[in-house]
Amino acid sequence: MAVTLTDSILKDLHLRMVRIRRFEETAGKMMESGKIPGALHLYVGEEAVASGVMAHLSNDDQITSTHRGHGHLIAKGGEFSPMMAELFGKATGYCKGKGGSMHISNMKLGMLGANGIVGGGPPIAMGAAFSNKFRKTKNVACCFFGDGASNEGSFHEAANMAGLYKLPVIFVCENNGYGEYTPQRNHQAIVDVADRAAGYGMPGVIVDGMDVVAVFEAAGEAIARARAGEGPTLLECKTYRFYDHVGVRGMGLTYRTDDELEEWKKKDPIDLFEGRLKEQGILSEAEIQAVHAAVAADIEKAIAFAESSPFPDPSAIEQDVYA
Amino acid sequence: MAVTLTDSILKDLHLRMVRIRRFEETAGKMMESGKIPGALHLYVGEEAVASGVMAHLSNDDQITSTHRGHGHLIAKGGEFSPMMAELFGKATGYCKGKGGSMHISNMKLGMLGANGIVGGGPPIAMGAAFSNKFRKTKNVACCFFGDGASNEGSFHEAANMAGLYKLPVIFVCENNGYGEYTPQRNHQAIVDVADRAAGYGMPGVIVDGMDVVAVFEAAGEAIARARAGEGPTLLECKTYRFYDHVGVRGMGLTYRTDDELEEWKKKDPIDLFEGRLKEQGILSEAEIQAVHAAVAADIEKAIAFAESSPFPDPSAIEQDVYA
Amino acid sequence: MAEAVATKARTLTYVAAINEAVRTVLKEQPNAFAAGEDIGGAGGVYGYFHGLQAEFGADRVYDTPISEKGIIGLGVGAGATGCRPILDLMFMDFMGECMDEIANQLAKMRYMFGGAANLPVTVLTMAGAGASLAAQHSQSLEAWVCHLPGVKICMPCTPYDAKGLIISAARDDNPVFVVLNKMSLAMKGEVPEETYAIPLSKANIVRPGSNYTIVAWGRMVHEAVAAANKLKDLGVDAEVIDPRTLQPFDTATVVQSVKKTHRAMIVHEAVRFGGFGGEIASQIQELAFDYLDAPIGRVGAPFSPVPFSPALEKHYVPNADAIVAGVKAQLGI
Amino acid sequence: MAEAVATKARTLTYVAAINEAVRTVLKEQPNAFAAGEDIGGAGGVYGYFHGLQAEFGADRVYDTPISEKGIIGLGVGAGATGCRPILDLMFMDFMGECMDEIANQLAKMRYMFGGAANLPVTVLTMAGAGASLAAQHSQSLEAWVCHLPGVKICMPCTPYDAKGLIISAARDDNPVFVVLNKMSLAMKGEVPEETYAIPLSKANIVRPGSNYTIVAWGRMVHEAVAAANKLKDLGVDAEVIDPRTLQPFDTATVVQSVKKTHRAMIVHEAVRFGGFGGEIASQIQELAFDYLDAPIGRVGAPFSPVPFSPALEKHYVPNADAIVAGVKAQLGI
Ligand SMILES: Cc1ncc(C[n+]2csc(CCOP(=O)(O)OP(=O)(O)O)c2C)c(N)n1
Ligand SMILES: Cc1ncc(C[n+]2csc(CCOP(=O)(O)OP(=O)(O)O)c2C)c(N)n1
Ligand SMILES: [Mg+2]
Ligand SMILES: [Mg+2]
Repeated sequence: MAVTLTDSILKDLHLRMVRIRRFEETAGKMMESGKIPGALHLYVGEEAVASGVMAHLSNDDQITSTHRGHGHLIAKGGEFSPMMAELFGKATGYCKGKGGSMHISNMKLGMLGANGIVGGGPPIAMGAAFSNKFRKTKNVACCFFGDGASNEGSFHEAANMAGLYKLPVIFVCENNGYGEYTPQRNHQAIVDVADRAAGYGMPGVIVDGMDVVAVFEAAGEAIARARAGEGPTLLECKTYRFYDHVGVRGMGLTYRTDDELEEWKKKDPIDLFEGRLKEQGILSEAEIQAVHAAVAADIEKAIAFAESSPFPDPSAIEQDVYA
Repeated sequence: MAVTLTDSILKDLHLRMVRIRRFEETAGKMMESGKIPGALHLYVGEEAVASGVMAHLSNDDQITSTHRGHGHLIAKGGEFSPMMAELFGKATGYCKGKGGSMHISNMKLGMLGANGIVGGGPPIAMGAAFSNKFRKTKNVACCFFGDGASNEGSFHEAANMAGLYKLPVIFVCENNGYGEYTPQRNHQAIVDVADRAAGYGMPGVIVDGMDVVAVFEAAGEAIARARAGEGPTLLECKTYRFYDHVGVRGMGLTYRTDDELEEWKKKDPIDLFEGRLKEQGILSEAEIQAVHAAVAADIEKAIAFAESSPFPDPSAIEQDVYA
Repeated sequence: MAEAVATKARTLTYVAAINEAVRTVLKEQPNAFAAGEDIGGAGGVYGYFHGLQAEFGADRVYDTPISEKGIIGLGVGAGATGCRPILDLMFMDFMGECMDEIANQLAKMRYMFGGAANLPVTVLTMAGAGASLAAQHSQSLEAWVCHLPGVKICMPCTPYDAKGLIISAARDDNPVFVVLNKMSLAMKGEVPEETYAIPLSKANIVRPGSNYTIVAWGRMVHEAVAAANKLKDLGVDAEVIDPRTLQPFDTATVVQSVKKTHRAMIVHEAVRFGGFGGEIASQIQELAFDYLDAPIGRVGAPFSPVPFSPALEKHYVPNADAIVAGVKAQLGI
Repeated sequence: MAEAVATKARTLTYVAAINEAVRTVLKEQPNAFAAGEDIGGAGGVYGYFHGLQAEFGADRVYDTPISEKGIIGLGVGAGATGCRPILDLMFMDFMGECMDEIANQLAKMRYMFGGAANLPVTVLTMAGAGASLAAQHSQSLEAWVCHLPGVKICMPCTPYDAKGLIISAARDDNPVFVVLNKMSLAMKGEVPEETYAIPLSKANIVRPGSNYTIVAWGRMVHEAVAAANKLKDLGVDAEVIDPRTLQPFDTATVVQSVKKTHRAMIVHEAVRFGGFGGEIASQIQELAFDYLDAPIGRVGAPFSPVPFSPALEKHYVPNADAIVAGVKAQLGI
């Protein structure tokens, strides 16, 4: 199952990551300037995971996401304007302003929602995979979840059922070493979440989550297995978040050291990948800058769109509760 | 950690098993004759597990049990009279008739209850073990649960926390191959529940659950580890229930074959162990019969006690809700 | 959605009616499937899925692991992506194991997504005390569900209602709880052979009456009718209303009745304190205040878990006598 | 258990009062410990455990994994065996993850065991909307808990009440839920330095009044007082009663008030339909029927999940204006 890494794939991976990074940096600023209410969990630092996985998926493949969900939606094809509008709480947002950051979603893109409940995603992804198998499609569902979420009972039940029914689902663990402010060693006695895979009769694979190509390749294999009817995989991506658990600067807690952060920043998935693209002559520095500029321009438009969009009318409150 | 298998230990193991078997056979008859209301889940066939584990425990060590809990309570020192009275729904029962078979318990014996919720026990046992460590006792908690229960999220969360805090708890999986009428292959993609241990950073041990000495030895090691502060163990005992999931004759379902049942009956833990005791000259056939007779006499007394005991007064309904 | 005329009625048990309803749904909806613990090979612990796996195949009727979060989650994920899951939760008490999937996912997904998701998920579950199954297998927890925007809930009390309400539930594009009563499983009643749907919005006036209104649901409907028959001699001609569906609740029918009768009693098997009866009583006094000749009474279970012993349980569960006593106390007769 | 006289009162925030209460309990009860997600190193996501791990050590204040079933189960097992756990459930919405441990184990163990087990377990959790945290982090689910025999529940609305109620909860030998409001965290108020306990059984008459009764709890108490002040001009002199504890509920104080005022409104932040307000309204009309001059009103949230957008949320959460409007509608003024 060796997908050839064509230039267009590599450029696509790059674009997905840049789109996430730029959107998140901007969202952080918008939050700090008071434009975005509520809680904002930024994906910066983890872009390679969403991008490497999503490059294999079509709109008919589903994903479930987490509280840290913008990156997943962007990588799945989410457009900036309705996303930014949603974060602003505007009527033009993907969820008409009813969901916000923690529930951002788009059913047409197969994005079954960010989720405010840690561990909320796995059972839903398992159910979507069940549906794919039941409806005899070749689609897969990918379930993103954190190291912290791997301690929720919901993950266990979903993984067991996925293994039992050999469902086309990939459990993508974004192990960034922390659940909120609690380091992994204080929330589980294991180092590799992938060690749990054997207990569900599925392969557990560990990959460098800062290396988008590594993620792309490992995800490709797992997804091909799933599409071929061979069942689920637990894919653990070792990664790191560059901003705080919530917001940008967080609560000023000392749960991790500056040194640790700096070490991980040296592995910035975008910097590393851009270095490689240049080295291999796939993109020049100027071309890379052009990508960034184009994305930045898109984001400007999205901000303008969100700013100028109306807030939902109070009459919307009791709408959309029932079909 | 080699405990010497003295004659008195062997006789003790035998007595525990016989007490369980006789009590359960009688309870089954009482149910069939309409004396015991509600649902009765018999432990017959699995006696070696409770007996082998409990022989290591004092009243200050705790256990949590399952819906199939009489065997655990008997092995933990439960007396027949208040047990039978409880099953009859009498005021003299261990729970004053409020719990019945599915909630039979005795706090003084460290028996924290049968549990009507599959997977109800593991978090409670983990909590009791936490308490032992917090209160700096050397006590352990043993958590009995089925193969079916190992698919509940509660097991996962409890096991993870036990591994994390290195709690003195043994997760004793009574793998009898079925959750109700569903064979293990239809409820999980693994053969050995012990495969889940690695995911919690604890050892997983598999033992022949029909061999009381094997259970005794394996449990002894795990318990010694726990008492020494080295943390939890997942101990999987391969066993089988001789009667139906609920009641004696069950619903006449064909979810398992007579052949399978007969094969397992050849491994009857009491027959096997009695053969061995005789072979080794520890108990003669006459002595064994005397044990059975004494236990049978005890049970007769318990039935008389239960029969002659009063039902609780309706005024008891709203008592015992709050301390 | 009008109720069918019962041209080909036969007598069926409640269990058989449930079974027929699920069979009907599996036949008429190719994307419907059933999933739950022991419902496939065994046909369910109380047999209401009997024969369905054999008839429709193991890819329409699934045995699941003992994983209630997984079961409801399966329904959410499959329901949002084109399937019409029928989930079995066995005992209503097990909602505790999956309240997150019920309350935070199933009930809210559509709303959180701005209306973009449909969740055509039916959940069957059994409530009720009376079988000596003790505190964890006997609860009536409809109050938890009624308070939850995004789901509907109905509680069929006869074989006829069971078939008609399950079919409606399964055709509805929203999550619907169908709460069955375990003491009614052997109950017999007329059930048309035809497919029919009972609307999830209309109360059923089970027994018309002129000067008293009893609102009761689930198994309590029968106790209420028995109470009404006993009350006749005391000059109380009670109208018994079964709301059938608690959410949406047919307030109009109840209020109209009370405006006629001037006195009312709400009866449920659930614990009285904090039960759904409070909502109904509250609505009635709000909407028919000037018509009331006496305070609205409520009959429900005492404030304790369900006791195991039959000697206690029989006094715990409300019955016709308790209703009669309640009415007498309320009216001072 | 009488309330202490506030001799050494200082001004504290609600967060600081919670913190002081937990500190007090950890000092006075050697077998008490605190456990919850991120409460140790980080002091809790809203800081009310700040400094406690440093002060008492990591063997008194525990960070747990993200495992709500595990956390409550830990409390059940430890509570039944000699410890006095103080558990943090962070957001009340997460009850969904552990309703089994709450409803089927914690609440029922004592009863099922015939009274042989004590469960001195305190659960702190945050409810309330208003912070744009959307549908899964904003709920007020006290109705689930009130309907559950075996647990107590209180909802402190000031720093003073927070300290006194938490101390009572932790001294109680029963499971007690202390439901905090996330919008009140920065609220300031007088709090005595001394240890004091507010009994878990007495309502607090927050504002005396003569011709109208408003029963409100949690953050709504403040909205009710604001409403009462506005209503003054309309000739409505409202008595505002904060039950403080919902289970046990101080019916006597409420009924006595209504017998004096003849009119009442129940206000809660939770969804109105199926909320605990129904229980109170129902009790009042039952016990003070002949004293009522108007139907008892209820103000609560609309029947939908909590929307994210501030533009919607501000109309979703009941406030003083909504209470005034409700009163005016009810009285036709
Ligand atoms: C059921 C539940 N418990 C707790 C929380 C609070 N919470 C939000 S994010 C988070 C940490 C999640 O950690 P992890 O799964 O590793 O994801 P990460 O934030 O690291 O991406 C916690 C505890 C929640 N939202 N839901
Ligand atoms: C939460 C919950 N789900 C389902 C049930 C119904 N139930 C009772 S026993 C049982 C099977 C348990 O299987 P296992 O754990 O293997 O124990 P065994 O009966 O084989 O001893 C089931 C599904 C229950 N009591 N609780
Ligand atoms: Mg993490
Ligand atoms: Mg089993």
